[in-house]
Amino acid sequence: MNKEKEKLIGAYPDATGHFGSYGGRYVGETLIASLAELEEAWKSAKNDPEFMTEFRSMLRDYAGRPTPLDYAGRLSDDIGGARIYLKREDCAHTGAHKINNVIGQGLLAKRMGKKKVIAETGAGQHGVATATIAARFGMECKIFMGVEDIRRQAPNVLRMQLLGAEVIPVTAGTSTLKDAMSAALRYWVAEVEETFYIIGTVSGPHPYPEMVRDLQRVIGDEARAQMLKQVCQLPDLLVACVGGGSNAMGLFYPFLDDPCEMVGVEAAGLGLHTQQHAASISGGSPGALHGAMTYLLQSEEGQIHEAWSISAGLDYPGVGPEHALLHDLHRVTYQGITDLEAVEAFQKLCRFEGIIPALESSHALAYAIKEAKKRSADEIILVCLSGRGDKDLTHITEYLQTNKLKS
Amino acid sequence: MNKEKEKLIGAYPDATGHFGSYGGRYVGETLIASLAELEEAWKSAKNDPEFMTEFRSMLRDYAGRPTPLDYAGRLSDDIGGARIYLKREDCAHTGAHKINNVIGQGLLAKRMGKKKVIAETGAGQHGVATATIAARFGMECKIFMGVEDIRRQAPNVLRMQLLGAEVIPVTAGTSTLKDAMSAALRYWVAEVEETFYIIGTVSGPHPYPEMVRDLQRVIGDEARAQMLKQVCQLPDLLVACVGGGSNAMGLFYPFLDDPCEMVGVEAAGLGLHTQQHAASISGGSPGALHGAMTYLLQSEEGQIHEAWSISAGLDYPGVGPEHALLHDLHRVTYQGITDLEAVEAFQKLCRFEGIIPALESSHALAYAIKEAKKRSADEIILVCLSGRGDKDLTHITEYLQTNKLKS
Amino acid sequence: MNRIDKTFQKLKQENRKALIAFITAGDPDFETSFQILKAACQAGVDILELGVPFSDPTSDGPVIEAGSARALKSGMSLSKTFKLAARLRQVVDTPIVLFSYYNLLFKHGLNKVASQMSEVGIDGLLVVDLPPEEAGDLRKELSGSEIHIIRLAAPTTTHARLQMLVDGAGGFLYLITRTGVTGTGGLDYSAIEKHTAEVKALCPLPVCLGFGISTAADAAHLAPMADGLIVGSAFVRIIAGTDDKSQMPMLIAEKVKELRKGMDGEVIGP
Amino acid sequence: MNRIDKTFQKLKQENRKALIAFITAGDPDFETSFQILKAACQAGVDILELGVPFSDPTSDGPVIEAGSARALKSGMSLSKTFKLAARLRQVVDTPIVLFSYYNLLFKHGLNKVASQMSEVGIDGLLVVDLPPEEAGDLRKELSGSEIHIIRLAAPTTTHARLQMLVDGAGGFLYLITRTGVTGTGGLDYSAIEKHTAEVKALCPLPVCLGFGISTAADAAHLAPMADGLIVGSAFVRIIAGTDDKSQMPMLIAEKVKELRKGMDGEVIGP
Ligand SMILES: Cc1ncc(COP(=O)(O)O)c(C=O)c1O
Ligand SMILES: Cc1ncc(COP(=O)(O)O)c(C=O)c1O
Repeated sequence: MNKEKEKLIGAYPDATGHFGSYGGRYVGETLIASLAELEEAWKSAKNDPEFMTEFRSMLRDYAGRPTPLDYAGRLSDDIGGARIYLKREDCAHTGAHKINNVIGQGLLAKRMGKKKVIAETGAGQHGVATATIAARFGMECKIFMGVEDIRRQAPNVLRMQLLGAEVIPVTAGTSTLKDAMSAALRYWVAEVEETFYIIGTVSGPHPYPEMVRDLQRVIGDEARAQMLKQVCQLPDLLVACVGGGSNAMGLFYPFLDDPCEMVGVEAAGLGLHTQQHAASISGGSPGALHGAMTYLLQSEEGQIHEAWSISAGLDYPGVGPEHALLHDLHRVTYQGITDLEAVEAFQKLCRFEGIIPALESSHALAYAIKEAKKRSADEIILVCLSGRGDKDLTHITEYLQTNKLKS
Repeated sequence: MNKEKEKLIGAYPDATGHFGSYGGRYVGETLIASLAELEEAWKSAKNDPEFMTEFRSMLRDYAGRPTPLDYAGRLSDDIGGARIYLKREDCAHTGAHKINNVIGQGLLAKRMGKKKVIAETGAGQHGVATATIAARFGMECKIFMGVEDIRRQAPNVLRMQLLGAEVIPVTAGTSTLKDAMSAALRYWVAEVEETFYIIGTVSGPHPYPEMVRDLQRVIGDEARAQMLKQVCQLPDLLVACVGGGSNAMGLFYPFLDDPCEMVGVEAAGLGLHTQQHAASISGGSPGALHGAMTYLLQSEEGQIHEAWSISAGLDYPGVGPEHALLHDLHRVTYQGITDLEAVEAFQKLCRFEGIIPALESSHALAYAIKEAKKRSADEIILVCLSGRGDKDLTHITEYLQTNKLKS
Repeated sequence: MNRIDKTFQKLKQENRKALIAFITAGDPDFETSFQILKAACQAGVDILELGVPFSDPTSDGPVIEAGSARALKSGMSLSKTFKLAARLRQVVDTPIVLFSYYNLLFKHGLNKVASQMSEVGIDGLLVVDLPPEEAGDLRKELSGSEIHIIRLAAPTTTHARLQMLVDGAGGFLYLITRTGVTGTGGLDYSAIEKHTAEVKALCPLPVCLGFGISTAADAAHLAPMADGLIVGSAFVRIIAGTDDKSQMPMLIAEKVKELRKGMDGEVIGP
Repeated sequence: MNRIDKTFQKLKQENRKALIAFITAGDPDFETSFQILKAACQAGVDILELGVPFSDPTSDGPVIEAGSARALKSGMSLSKTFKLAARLRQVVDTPIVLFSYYNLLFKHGLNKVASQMSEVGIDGLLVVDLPPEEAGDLRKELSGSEIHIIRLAAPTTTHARLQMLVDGAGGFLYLITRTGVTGTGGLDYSAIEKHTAEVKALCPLPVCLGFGISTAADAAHLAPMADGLIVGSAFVRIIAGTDDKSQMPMLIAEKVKELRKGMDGEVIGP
């Protein structure tokens, strides 16, 4: 970190919505007007102190922010290396960081006079968050979800329904998150005048990647202040899991100009050497999907591959375009963690700290545990615990049984 | 509220652990020494600034306090009466106020050098909270739970097991919370030297009712400060559900000397005119059980009745002794809410505010909604939303189907 | 003079130890229970502890808990327990100690409890979940009567507390052999011996041992240490394990004799 | 001169409107697809839109999505689409527009795309998810060639944007009749008429209407408003609904003729 680094905060995206060669707006003509409208609305909203005050008070009074910065002392002692701190997004209302984003987009939809919202969901966390905010604001809500995910994430389907949302089963393609997103885009194209599409992560066409990052940076802003206040130093390493990449961007962004290492953890599924993973950066190549140029899991011919992960929330063959840029700039390193490693980390956090993490977050944790072993106790690793694992209970119990692991 | 009222904060229990004629220590001789030891330890701990500082930082960094004070605007508008504010204990780690108490008792167990903890649980929330803190502190943990509750609250059983606790099925009696508490007491009598019994509510022998109240009063302390800061006035009416009564005591206590009305809501099950309810004060009479003199559901002959409620956490035939006193003093009014009323309030909060409340908390909410209708918009009702309803999803879906209600 | 005191006086003279039987009233039903109790007394029980069945017997183990549930199911109550005691008093002169959880007495009314006990000829009252600190009202109600309040002491009871316990108590001291609930085994004889000796040094009343004593061998080991032994679950287990109710009184009587032999030094088991 | 331009010149002279058929390449398999495309051209299609199958066709409705999936399953790809086009060029002179999602072209390499299109005799390129703002690279690669970039305009496209769209575009303007994806029906003729008139006033290129046109009656209503009509799902639906592959070319040809009749004013349906 000796030579003068390019300042990254505020530098991307450029005026045309690009992060270097990534991002942009790869959509059919019908959506262009709406995206332009959205871009204008967001620009005006984020510069409107009243809007931002309402956003911040909803984060506090509704979502329960700030979420804690929590020292995982027993876990760190057991590892005997670097000290691990957890940014506890699992404590946020609805159980994951997803709520930050939907509060912001929900407020924006209200400001734009939209009465209907739609969203895609994989694990169901973003769907629950969107159904939540739709209920809070009295908006009609449709959630697109692959039938395979509906099966895997039954409790979240019940939650969405109790919240009054209509869950629309998607049977196309692989019946998972990517197909749900395609279905949501298709619906949006048809109903674009009345409907606000709440995308759940830092992907999609401009301005979504920027907007979602700006809404999620509260994670990193809080964590940075908490580190300085509670520990009087910045972390040496930040770790977050990367599905679309919103919790990771949210954590990383405010630290981008600090001398902190950063690792984005992708789901390596059954291993990066297999086809069963969801590591778009470590195991993919650039391409355009769902509105943005970014890294994708795809064939030589540009057909999109099905992603695989034990964790439904990481099970997506793309990644937010800003991550693609940060990868190319070597500012963030992207690493894979397998299903098994994630499950072991899940169990470890349960047993050592009394926190049941989301399977998604367990990927970040698993990497942090590995890395902590190699470092000394005066180093600090800050992990984004993006969500709680209550939604994963049945799934993980089955996994432990099938793989004959001790529960 | 004209005449000079007796100051209640700090007045009870008396030196012998009584709240008027209630409370005390109705236990076998074997436990007396341990209860005395516990009383001493608690007295010393609560006057030890270091202990209280550790308690407070765990509440913040681990449990995620303060929990929000949240204005339920859409709900209030729909009712068109008094404004309803929610104290959002559902945002606390593990999903209910129970964590406040177990952090305190867990720290005390550590201070007393106990390596094992036990607890009884009904809904599983206190069991999960205890298993959580046992994991965090590296203590061995056994949770006693009626087989009937094990069946009703399966997700919480999985959570306890993943957290490393042993869940001990209790088949005696009605196989619900009261029998779990009896079983825990029996185990404690045998293993009293090494084991700390973490009681989950403001009941049991002295010093538990006082200690749990002191640990839970953070709810009311926070809410009072938040009301004054966010709304610049105290609420006119406080409402909380009463199982054992810990969330209610926690909320009420700091307001006891304020000119606020208070209502504790008991589970009226299928109706107070039936035998199927859990309203110990509204439908019971004084007696001694599980270590304390208090109101109980019992026969003319003093045999304890089985309690009934759709909500496992309210399904207990007794109540904390301080509530018995507050009832006799007419300081708090106790009202019943039926299963059906609670379910309707549950649905209403889901649909109008995007919050899935625990069935327990839905009882408080149902009463608040009824009462808000009778009052004007310049009045404020503060409801303790004691926990989240994720644990109740399956149960409520079944209830809606069985009773042919719209979901 | 209270029958309990008389009994201990007589036993002392004979240099024998008291065999105290705990049996739940109304287990398995009123009539059989009467026969069982009568048979027990006639077979040589020195003092009878008559358990009032309670829905939530938190100080008892599974055996007595099940007995309590059987009795309740057959319709037993405190009032009927008084009836049972009255009928028993017609046929035996054995001292009777009523063994109850406090709620039953409280709900019945303490003054009624006091007068009915006297009426039916009950000699002592042991309230398992009522430490002396909470016993003021009860003491007041019983103060005019000859009825003894029997106190329990536990291995966890401090010496200081023991003094206080014994103050105002009568009859004998029920010394619990170990922490835990009734009916569970595993007795550490030498620990009990040491502890009992300490307690006896401090206690003017006869000291009787209870919890976990079930065989003649236990009886033989423990009888020399104390003034009496209390056996409960061993009897209740016989009721639970016998299908033919008419056999129960005889089987209970045999158990009494077996224990009696152990206590009187006629059997030393392994 | 580009075949598309030639076609519109000729149609204008004949006072007829262009029938543009969208058919997915390789649906249901390479050989049948060849026969279908040939039959369509011979039956009177003026311009062929050859769809490259994509795993995630987000701008298409279920009908074309399923066609795409069939083609992919049979092993179709962009390279094979070029082969198919080359073979077709041997037997027909119909202008061919390649209809693709951007990722397929990007991954194949834009310069290879440009040269192969020229080689096989493809006349136009429509990239459904590539607005002009993102099309700089593609434009550069095609700048030396005769190939037209075909642009889409939507009901949501502003007038200002329309000017920009048309700049640098060629061949014709694909005017989407309504918001939504391909293949869904429910056309509001009078709204379309008004909108098309506005667009034609601003657009120097021929304006063709597409999305949701499937019957001769639709064709009869809409043909007078524009310079041509694009029909896609109606053809693909025939492929999906026919079990005997050998029947498909004939059925497609019949559909072409039916639509042709509608456009030429020989049928006015309800
Ligand atoms: C708890 C949790 N963490 C992480 C993710 C992955 O999303 P992202 O990479 O956008 O944070 C999800 C998605 O559902 C999630 O639920
Ligand atoms: C969410 C919730 N609220 C309330 C209760 C009732 O307990 P208490 O009356 O002690 O607050 C429980 C008990 O499990 C609970 O889980």
